[in-house]
Formats: sequence, structure tokens, C-alpha cells
Amino acid sequence: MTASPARSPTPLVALSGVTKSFGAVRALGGVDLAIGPGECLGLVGHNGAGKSTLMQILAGTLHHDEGTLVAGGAPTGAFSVGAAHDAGIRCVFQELSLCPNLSVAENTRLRHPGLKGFGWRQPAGALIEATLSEIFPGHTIRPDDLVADLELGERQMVEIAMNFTATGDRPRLVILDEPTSSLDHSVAAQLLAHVRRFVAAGGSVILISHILGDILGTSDRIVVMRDGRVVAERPAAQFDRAALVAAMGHVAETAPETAAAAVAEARPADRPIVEARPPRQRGARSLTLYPGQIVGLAGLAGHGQTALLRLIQNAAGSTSRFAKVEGSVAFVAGDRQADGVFPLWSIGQNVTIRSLAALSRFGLIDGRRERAVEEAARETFQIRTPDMDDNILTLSGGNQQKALFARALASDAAIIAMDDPMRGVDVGTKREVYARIAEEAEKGRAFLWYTTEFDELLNCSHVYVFRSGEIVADLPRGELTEEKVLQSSFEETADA
Amino acid sequence: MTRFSSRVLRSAVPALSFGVILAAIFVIQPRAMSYVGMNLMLNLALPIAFATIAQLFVLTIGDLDLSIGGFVSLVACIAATWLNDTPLLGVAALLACIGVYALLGALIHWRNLPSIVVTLGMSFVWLGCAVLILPSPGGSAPTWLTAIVKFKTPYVPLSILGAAVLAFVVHVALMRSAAGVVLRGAGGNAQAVARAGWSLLRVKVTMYALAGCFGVLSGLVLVGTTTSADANIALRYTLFSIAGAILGGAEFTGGRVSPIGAVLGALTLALVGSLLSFMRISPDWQIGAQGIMLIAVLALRTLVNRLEAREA
Amino acid sequence: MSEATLTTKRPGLKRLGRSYPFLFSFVGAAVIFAVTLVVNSFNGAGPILTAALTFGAFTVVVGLGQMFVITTGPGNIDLSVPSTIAFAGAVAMKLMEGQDSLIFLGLAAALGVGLVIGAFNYLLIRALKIPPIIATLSSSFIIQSLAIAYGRGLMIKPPPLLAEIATGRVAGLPIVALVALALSLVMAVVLHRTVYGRSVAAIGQNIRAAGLAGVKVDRVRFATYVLSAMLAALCGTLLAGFSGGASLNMGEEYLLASIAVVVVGGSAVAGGSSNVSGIWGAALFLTLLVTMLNTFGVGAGVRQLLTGLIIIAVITLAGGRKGARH
Amino acid sequence: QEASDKTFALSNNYAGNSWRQAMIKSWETGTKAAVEAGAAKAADAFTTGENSPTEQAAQLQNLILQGYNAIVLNAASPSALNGAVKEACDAGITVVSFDGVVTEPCAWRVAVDFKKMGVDQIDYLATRYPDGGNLLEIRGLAGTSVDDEIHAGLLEGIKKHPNFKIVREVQGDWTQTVAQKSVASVLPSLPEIVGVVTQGGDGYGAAQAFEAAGKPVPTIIMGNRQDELAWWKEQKDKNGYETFSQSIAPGVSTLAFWVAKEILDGTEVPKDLSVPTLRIDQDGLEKGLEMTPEGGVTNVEYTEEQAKAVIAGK
Ligand SMILES: Nc1ncnc2c1ncn2[C@@H]1O[C@H](COP(=O)(O)OP(=O)(O)OP(=O)(O)O)[C@@H](O)[C@H]1O
Ligand SMILES: Nc1ncnc2c1ncn2[C@@H]1O[C@H](COP(=O)(O)OP(=O)(O)OP(=O)(O)O)[C@@H](O)[C@H]1O
Ligand SMILES: [Mg+2]
Ligand SMILES: [Mg+2]
Repeated sequence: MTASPARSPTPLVALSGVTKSFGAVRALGGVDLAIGPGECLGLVGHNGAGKSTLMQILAGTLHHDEGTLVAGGAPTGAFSVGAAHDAGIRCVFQELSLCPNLSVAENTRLRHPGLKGFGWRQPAGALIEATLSEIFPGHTIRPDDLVADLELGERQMVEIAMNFTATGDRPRLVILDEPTSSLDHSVAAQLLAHVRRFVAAGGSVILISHILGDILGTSDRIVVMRDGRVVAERPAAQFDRAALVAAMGHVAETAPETAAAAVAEARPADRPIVEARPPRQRGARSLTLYPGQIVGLAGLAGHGQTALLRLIQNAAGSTSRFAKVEGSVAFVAGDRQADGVFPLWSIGQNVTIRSLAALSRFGLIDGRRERAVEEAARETFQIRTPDMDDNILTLSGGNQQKALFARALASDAAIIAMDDPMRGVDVGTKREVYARIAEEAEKGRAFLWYTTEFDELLNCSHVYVFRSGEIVADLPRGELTEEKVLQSSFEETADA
Repeated sequence: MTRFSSRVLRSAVPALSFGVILAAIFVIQPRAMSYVGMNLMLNLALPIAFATIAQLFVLTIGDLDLSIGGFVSLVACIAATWLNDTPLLGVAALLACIGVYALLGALIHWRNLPSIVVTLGMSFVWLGCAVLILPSPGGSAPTWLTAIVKFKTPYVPLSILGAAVLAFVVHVALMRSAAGVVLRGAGGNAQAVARAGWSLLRVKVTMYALAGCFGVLSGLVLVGTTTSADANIALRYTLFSIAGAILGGAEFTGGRVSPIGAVLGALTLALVGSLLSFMRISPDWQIGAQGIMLIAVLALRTLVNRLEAREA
Repeated sequence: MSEATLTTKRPGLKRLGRSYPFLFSFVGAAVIFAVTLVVNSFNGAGPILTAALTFGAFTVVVGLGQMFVITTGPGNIDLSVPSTIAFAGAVAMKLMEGQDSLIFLGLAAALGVGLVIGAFNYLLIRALKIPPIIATLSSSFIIQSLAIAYGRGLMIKPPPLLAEIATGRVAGLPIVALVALALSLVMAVVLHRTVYGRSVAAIGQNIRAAGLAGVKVDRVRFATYVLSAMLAALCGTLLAGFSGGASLNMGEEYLLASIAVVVVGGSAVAGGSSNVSGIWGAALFLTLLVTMLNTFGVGAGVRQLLTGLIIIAVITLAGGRKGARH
Repeated sequence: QEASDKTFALSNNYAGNSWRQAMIKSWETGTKAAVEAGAAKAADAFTTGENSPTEQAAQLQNLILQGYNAIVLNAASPSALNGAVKEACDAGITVVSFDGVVTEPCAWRVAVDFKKMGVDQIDYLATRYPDGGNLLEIRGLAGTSVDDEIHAGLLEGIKKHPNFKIVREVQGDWTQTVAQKSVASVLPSLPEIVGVVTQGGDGYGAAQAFEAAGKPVPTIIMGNRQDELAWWKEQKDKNGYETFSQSIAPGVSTLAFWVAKEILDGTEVPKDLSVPTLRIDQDGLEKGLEMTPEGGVTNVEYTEEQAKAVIAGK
């Protein structure tokens, strides 16, 4: 059902019949889309639906094959980065594009060619500082911090702020491709509030997210994509969660409580397989994990959860002062570019790397068994690709994430450490993965699950809340409430 | 707070190693603590510092230049022959050399080639040209060049002043200026720079041309000091320049470089040689001692980083 | 530059180069061989090829080790190859005392020297966190001193049997080439079909992700530096057998050569992807290039110039390959 | 003894072959005796690893700083060290160069006539092959003066005996393995040749290459390495193989030392001295082989008297 065009008579950008193919993969199969001034367009779709590809075309970093693109009232033949910029289009890409070796202010200068001449540093710093404070009041990022030294979430904040800053020409359309996937709840809320303010002031935003609540609560209009086409387009008020999920092509949702109920009762065996204390922990608190248990790590991003997961991963098979681990550990990265993906390899090789020892016979990797594992991974996780031999980077962000999941679950590890692993994964897949996790736990595998989404904690039988590198609360499933988690995350003296 | 202080500490390491070696030299050979002494120890380090900076430009964009030694040799040969006999031809030849460097940058970008292979090939090309121009060692540096390089500056030797100016100028241009941000950014995340609308081709060409410029300066300073040339004169500069840049804290990927560190690194390498010769080691072990000294200098860096990690 | 470079299906020359990055070194070698034959009015094809195989074989042996090192990621390179060749060769010759019965002892000792050198290199890299290029450069200085103090540059004759093996032929093919070929086959299997080989490639692409994916980063890197040094030691022993004894400078030419065969052979300079066949192509290419230029009889300057230009021409025609983009 | 308070330094630029090792060894044994005898206060040896003029120039400057009275120098380049040598002279240091001599006028040169080494090779071949013939030349390190001079000498010899012709010129880099490879690579395309002219030390590698290719070995001029002499002896005993061998004795470092001492003692010494090469002919082969250490180079060490004789031009 193709709905009415944008409300405004002259849309900022309008696409019609846009197609894009990568070799045999048809990423976009004729998309019509228009966005007018002063609106927030929510864009949703399953992993690999073509959202990012479409946005890259709008940003001028990819060229479409067929169709027309009208920006600023005039049709543009070859749309380039420069033309997009001139039309006031800014894009926060799904895979961040900051230079890690430069400071925040320097990255700002890179985006804003106008910042130059003697003494450019001061205004650049002031500019980004002002925007950061406007969008994310209370942030602790300083303009001369190196991006490499920032947490993933902080980088995301910088990237977002940079695209909302104005030098000379104001941004008119800001594209946010999964901006909240690595942000804390409160920070995400700040961003969404800013989006509303920006839209109210006459700007436009395209918001892409797999967190449907964000989309429903922030957008004026929602466009649903499936397999490279727009399949639904309506004012946001006419959608609810179930309708969105259905439009995306997923089966209707069962209540989340059911999945959680399955894991509500942990079955501690007599001996824990992980006992760990964060290096900075004061007091006697420590983390324990039993076979078959799903343990959640909560708290604000960057408060030592990832560090503890890595510590446990490193302690497997060796001795550590801080952790005792029995059994091997597989890690599911959240920051997939830095911690997960092997960019020169095929999807298949990326999946099997963790299981090679088990796939070997007489010291040689058995090609047939490797292939079988690859195909099984594609089946179970519905990785959208014509060929597991294609390069991993040909996958959409969410599909890459699925491959990383498949890597860990295909392995023989007794313990799976998950570092906020659902970033960018679509609702349908998420649900399937939750089910897989519960199933595997049933079989005796243990999970350590760091997540920034409260709902995911409901899948855990036990939750540890982290603050400043310490465990500050220790909540069994029965006592788990969002208030308690938030309270422990923020309060300075929770256990004093 | 800690983010900042650790960065300061990290960048102070090259200065620290330089200081430690210098102090050791002064203890062993007090005579070195003088205008003449410093000049004798460091004037041949100045051309290495220029070559190191040339290498640094290439390292900044994540490439490696294996041809800089051959290039400096060629420049020295040109300077000791054509530049002296027919200055116009000499200047034209040197400009052409820089042009070739810039073209290399373009070629590497255009065909997406590994810089190591291209510059490996170029190292033969430069050396071949040098041998053709100067089949047998000789020639003589233009008198004006010798006069500049041997100029006796008051209080502080020219080699130290020169190195300081070099470090400062390149630091300002690469680390502080608005244009420098784009150049370094291309080493950190080329795709981000392209997405921000900058031309990567121009970045590459600029960096290779700059490398060529500083290679030419290196050759000129060198031949001004030695007064005459030799086709093999600077072949070792390739290794020296890489070692100097690394001692100065540069990394092979990600556009992480430090011009001040690189210049200090080059000077430190020279001081290591002096210190060794003052220590009067048996000739069998002199070469090995050089290796041990390099290890010691870099171990110092690790030690500082460890301390820093403990602080944090 | 853009994601578009990642698409797998593209036509023509470029695609060929992408899927078989080593092809161009073989094509280059073949062209140069043909030119040499034409200049030589089609005489001596057999002997030219035999000579190229012989001398190429030594480069292949060290190149294999260097390949694994380079594959472990940007900045990884083994500069201690030349001095290891010299030192291990000297140790082998001295222990063999020119007697056939002591060949195994000498060979084992040389390999032992390689093992110690590789372990020392990785100790510097890991424990002292010294960048590999400087670590191996420093250790090459130390090894050179050891070689000087140990052998004083005196050439000790190899045992006759070793000399015979090193210079001999089987069915018209040089034995050293057959040895190198067997070694290459083993290494190709190791690279592509073992956990170790995969681990090396994984580390080369993203060391952090490799660690998190369960790769034993330290063990693999240690093994890689040891492998490189041991292959250099083997090369040193064979070379000493071939040229009538170990000399201090016999490894010198293998510094550039070992790196050149890897990168010209189509392995990614930034690590993570490599191939064994390319090393053979590049080794033949580089040795035949020397033959061709010597056959032309041009002077040293022109010879160097042409060497450089031909290398650049081949790599330019081969074109870029997908680089590591994170 | 007048010079007993004087200090000497040897500055060497390359340590990677047996000739250089023997040279340093001769210096050490020769000067140790001199120091013990009170003829000098100290005589230290310094060497750099790779053949690099800039590294050696830096080394010279460090030696200046240490206040040696004399520097005995085997230079990496005849010209590129001139700046540093001049500085040494200006600092009142006596600089004596040998083997690799420097052109800076303030320094002394204990030189070998490299050009003559080239001419002699052709002269010898002319006695062996009056009808002339084709020759293969193995060059040294490109761009160095020694390589250039020997090559010039060969060309001069050919001018004298025009029935000889250099049909191929290959690069040997003064490294046996390189020479062996280069020779092997041109053998298939080589016409009939009568002799191989060399720069010393490459003879054995060349012989190996010919033998490996199954070709008759022509007359190869040798360079006093033990392996060359041993091979020659073997061939001589087997089939009467004839050639000659020539090289500078590594012990010339001691000669330069004594010359430096004479200069410091105030003797008037001409700036250019020449030492003859050490030549081994067919008859002297056995004696030469005896003089040569296993795996090393034929060597002689010089005495103070011999130095005086050289200075006197005898
Ligand atoms: N460079 C490329 N080469 C080949 N195929 C590609 C490339 N980029 C994207 N694709 C394919 O195009 C399709 C659309 O990808 P896109 O990244 O637009 O999805 P998406 O909707 O953003 O998904 P996600 O929610 O996972 O981010 C996918 O099937 C993907 O595999
Ligand atoms: N020289 C090395 N040898 C072996 N492994 C290494 C080496 N350097 C890094 N690693 C591995 O790569 C990982 C990442 O290294 P990196 O230097 O980025 O860590 P870091 O910056 O201290 O980590 P973080 O960013 O979490 O603070 C390390 O945890 C280690 O496992
Ligand atoms: Mg996407
Ligand atoms: Mg880090």
C-alpha cells in the first residue's frame, strides 16, 4: 500500500524508482520515497532490507543504478557527497566514520571544511562542545580527546553531534542510521528529544532503528522496507508495535514474558564454572556462573562490563588473579568492527574461525564439515546472502552481527560471553536468537550477557549491575525491576 | 583527566630516551658537552632527520617508503654534479624528482597498489639513476650549499637549530593546521575522509610530494656536509628513517605519527652511534651493541608505558 | 574505495587478478623468460630455467617464512633473515667439520639456532613491546656480531654429500628446487588447511578480534617468528652447501629478496591474506629478471633502472587488490 | 719512543667478509705488539656494520671528539667522507687512508693501484692466449671507485691487447653468492670464452657456476681466498689448470698504522704511497696456500721497517 506523498508540496529530497544492485544482490528494487521539511521519518525493516544502502545513496556515497533523485527541487543526475552536503543532507552512518587518530575537534574540522585558517581549533572545539551539550547535556567528552580513547557510545555521540552542527550552511536533513544501538537508555532518550526539537524547528530527520519503541515514539511518519522495497508508509499514529512487526514480515509476537519465564528458575549445579571479580571491585562481591545459567550484566555503557567479559575470555585456559574459569569461552562482539569481523574473509570463514579445532581431522581442517557448519549457520540465523563465500562486508550490519552470533554458538564453548550483542539486529531475528539462547541454556551452556536494553535482562536468571568498574548490585530474576537497575546504575553509594 | 595526561606522557617518551642517551654520553665523554662536540655528534643526523620526516609523511597515510635512501642518494649525486655545474639543469632535475614522487602517489591511489612494492621498485630506479649520473664517487657540492650547511650559528650549533625548526614547522603543518587534519585523517580512516567530501587522490599526491620535497632537502643537507657525493651514499637512510619514525612513536597504521618524536628519534639514533663509539667495545661486538642499545631505548618506552598504565 | 569494491562478481582482468593474485608474477616471469630466449636466439632454455629454479629455490625457502610473518599484520616483518642465514650457515658448517656423518648434527644445530633466534625476536616483540621491524633489526645486529665472533668470516667447506645435494640434480631438476617445492606444498597446506594458518590470517586482519575469537594470539605469533627464523637457518645451511661454505655476507641479498617475493607474489602487504604459489612466481620472476638483464649486457645503472621499472610495471598491470578496510 | 703517548684509531666501514675480518684481526695483533713495545699508547678499532659512507662519517666525527692523534681509515667512499676527514685534519689529527682511500688532500693515502690490477689481468691472459678471445667480467659494487678503477684498468688492458673482448659483464657485488648466481644466469647465453676477469674473491663462485653447468672452466683470475687457491690447486694437480691470483693483503692496515706513527714522529712522508698487491703465480701456489688460513685470505703483516721502506719509496 503506497501512501500519499509527503505533506509538503516541495519535498527536500524525493526518490522514485531507485534501484541498486551489488553484483547478483538486488539491494534496492525500485524505491519511492520523499521527505519534506519539518518531519521525522521513521524507517524500519528487517536486516538487509536495504535501509543503509538507501541512505548511502541519499548521502551521495553510493550511486543508484536506475530511478531519479530530486534534491532541493531540481533533479540531480550524478549525486555526489558534495551535492548532498550542499543540499543540507548529513548522514550518521551505521558503521561510524570517525578518524580514530584525530581528536574530537579535529574530526569536526574534517566534516566542516569551513573551519580553517589560523586558530581554527578553538572555534571547532567550541562548536562541537556546544552541540554535544545541547543534545547530550551532562556528557563528559572534551574536544581534545582522541576518538580512539572514547567508548563506542561516546563515539556515537560525537558522530551524531557532528552532523547536527552548523557552519555556514545549516543541516536540513539529518539521517540517523541506527544511532541508538550503542547508546544508553538515558542518552538515547536525550537524542530522541533533540530530534523532536530539531524537527519542531523545521529540520528533517530520517531515523532508522530496530528498537521499535524509539521509532513509534519519535517519528511523524513511518516507512517500512522489506527486501529492497517500501511495503508500507503511514503516519506514525496509525502504527502500533504489532502492526510494524507484521509489516516487516515477521510472525506476530508472543508476549516477551513467556521466554523469560522459561529461564526464571536457574538450576545451579553444585560447582560454578565462572567465578570472577572485577579488578577494581571493593568488598566481597563477585560474579558466579553455573552451567545452564543465563547471567545478565547491566549498568550504563562503559562501566566495566566489557572489560570483565574480556577478562573472563582471557582467563579461560590460563590463570588469572581475578577470574576462575572452567571450560572454554566464546565471545560475541558488540563493537563488530573492532572486536568481531575479519574484513578480508568470507562470511563462512568468519563463522567457522571459532570452531576450526573441532572441524579438523589429523590436524587438517575438513572442508566438507566446515561447509556444513557454514550452511547450518545460514539456516539458523537466516543470514541474508546468496553465497557464504562472499566477503563478510557485503552483509548488512545486522547480518554481520548474526554471523558473529553463529560463530559463537557453532563453537564447542561451554560459556558464551556476549558484549551487548543485539546491536542492530532486527526484531524478528532477536526473538529467534533469544529462543536459541534459551534452548542452548537448556542443554547446559552458560551465558554471560551484557546488554543496555532492559527488556533483554528479562531473559536472564540473575543480573549484576555495574558502576565504575564494580559490581554494585546483584539481582535474582525475581527481584529484577527497571527501577532497581537504574537506581543502582546511578546511585553513588548503593551498598554503603 | 587521565586521557590527557597519558597522552602527554606517551609523547614525552622520545624526548626522554634522547635525554637519557645524551646524559650517558656526557658522563662518558665530557668533551661532548660543548658547541663543537654537539655539532660533531649531530650534524650528520640532520639529513637523517629530514629523511625521517619524508618517511613520516608516507607513514601518515599508512604507506611505507622503501625508496627514500636511494632517492636521497640520487639527490646528493644531482647536487654534487648538475646543481654545481649547470644550476638550472640541477634545479629542474630536483623538481622533476619531486614530480615523480607526486606521480607515485597518484599511481598508488589510482591502481590501489601496495606502496611497499612500488617504492621497492623505485629504490632500484633511483639507485640506477644515481649510478648513471655519478658512475664513480666524486663531484662537489655547490659552494653556497656548503656555506649554508656549515654556517656557524652563535651559541647553538646549526644542526640542533635546524632539527628544532624542522620539528616545529612540520609539527605545525601536520599536527596543528587545518589541512594537516585532513592528511592525518586519511591515515586513520580513509573512507571517513572520502565521505566527508575530500579527495583521497589529492591527499596521496600531497603526501608523496611532501616526502619528495623533504627527501630533496635531506640530500642537499647531506651533500653540503660531506661536500661530495657517492651513488651509495644514503642507501641506509631507508632503514634509518623507518627506525627514527618508530622510535619517535609513529605506528604503521592508523595515521598515528609525531613529527617532533620523529626528529628526536633520528637524533637519538645518531647519539646511539656516538655513545657506542665512546664506550670502546671490541670490534666483534660493536654491531651487536648497536642492537642492544636500540632494544634498551625501546624498552625504556615500554617501561614508561607500563608506569603510565599503572597510574591509570 | 566505496563498498562497491567488495562486490565479488566483476568482469575481466581485474577479477582474475583478484581471485588469483599470484597469477601476475607467473605471467611476468613467463614474459621475461620469453624475452630472454628471443634475445638469446632461442638457445639455452633448459639451462636458464634450471639456474632460475636453483637460485629461486633459496629465495622461496626464506620467502615462505617471511610470508607468514608479513601475514600476521601491518608492521610485522622479519629483518633478521640475512644474519640468521649467515650465523646458522656458519654454525652448521663448523659442526659438520666437512664430514658427511655429521650433516644431521649440523642441520639440527642450525635449526636450533633458528629456533632460538625466532624465540628471541618474539620475546623482544612481546615482552618488551618493541615494534617487530625494530626488534628484528636489533636482533639482526646482535646475530651478526655473534656470527663474526663465532666464525670470523672463515669459509669452512661443507661435507661433500651436502655439497652434492645442494648442487645436484634429479631428473634434470635441481635438488634444492625439489626441496623448496616440497616445503612449499607443506606450507601451502599449513596456510590454508590448518588452524595455525587460519589463525595467522585472522591475526593479520584484526588482532583484537582474533584474540576474542579464541585464537591463541601469542602462541601463533611466536610460532610464526620461529618458523621464519628456522626457514632462514635452513636456507643458510643449504646455501653454505651450495656455495662452498658459509660466509658472513651470504644472506645480505635475501633481506630485500625475501620481502619482495612475498609482496610481488600477491600477498597483502597489510597482512591477513597470502598465498604460496605467488612466492614461486615472484622468485622465478626476480631471478629471471637478473638473467635477462645480464643477458642484455647493459651497465649497472641501466640494469638497476630497468629492474625497478619492470617491477613497477608488473604490479601496476596486476592492479590493486582489495585492501583491509575496517 | 716519541710516539708512546699517541693514540691511534682504526675506522673501518664494513665487517661482513673474511677480508675485512682478517684486516681487523691484523690491526689488533699488529698494534697490540706495538702498544706493548711502547710505540703507541692505544690503538682502538672501530667498525660499522653496513657499507655506508654516512655512518662512517659520523663515526669519524665521534673519533675526532675523542681526541685521537691519528685516524687510520679504510673508507667507504673516496669522496663522501671528505667533509669529515677535513674536520679531522682541522682538529690536528693525522689521517691515513688505505685500501679505500680518500681524495681529501689533507689525508695520506696508502693506495693500491687498482687500475694496474685490471691491466695485469689482461696482460696475463695475453701471455696465455696470444690469439686473444672472449672474456666474461664480474663487476663489483656499482658506483664505487674500486669497481670503476679495476674496470677502467681492464679496458686499458684490452686497448693494449685488442684481440680480447669482454662479451658479458655481470654484477657480483663482491659477494660470492651473488657472483655465482650472476655467472650461472648468463652461462647459457655465453659464447665460447677463454677467461673470467674479476675483482677478487669471486673466482670460486664463478668456477662453481661453470662446473654446475657442466661447462669447461676457462681461466679465472683469482683473488687470494683460500677456497679459490684450494680449488686451483686441486685443478692444477688434476689437469694442470693455470691462472694467477692477486689481492691486497688485509695486513695493509698495519702498514697504514706504521705510516701514521712515522708521520706523528715527524718524518716527512709523501701524501701518496703505494703498496704492491700480493700476487700468487702458478709456481707460488703451494706456498701461497700455506700462508693462507683455512677459509680465509692470504695475508702478510707489515713491520715498522717495511713501512719505512715504503715511505722511502723502495
Ligand atoms: N558492498 C556490498 N556488496 C554486496 N552486497 C551488499 C553491499 N552492501 C550491501 N549489500 C547487500 O545489500 C542488502 C541491503 O543492505 P543494507 O546494508 O542496506 O541493509 P539494512 O537494511 O541497512 O540492514 P541492517 O538493518 O542489517 O543494517 C543486503 O542484502 C546486503 O548484503
Ligand atoms: N604485541 C601483542 N602481542 C599479542 N597480542 C597482542 C599484542 N598487542 C595487542 N594484542 C592483543 O590485542 C588486544 C588489543 O590490543 P590493544 O592494544 O588495542 O588493547 P588496549 O588498547 O589495551 O585495550 P582497550 O582498548 O580495551 O583498553 C589485546 O588485548 C591483546 O590480546
Ligand atoms: Mg543498515
Ligand atoms: Mg585500545
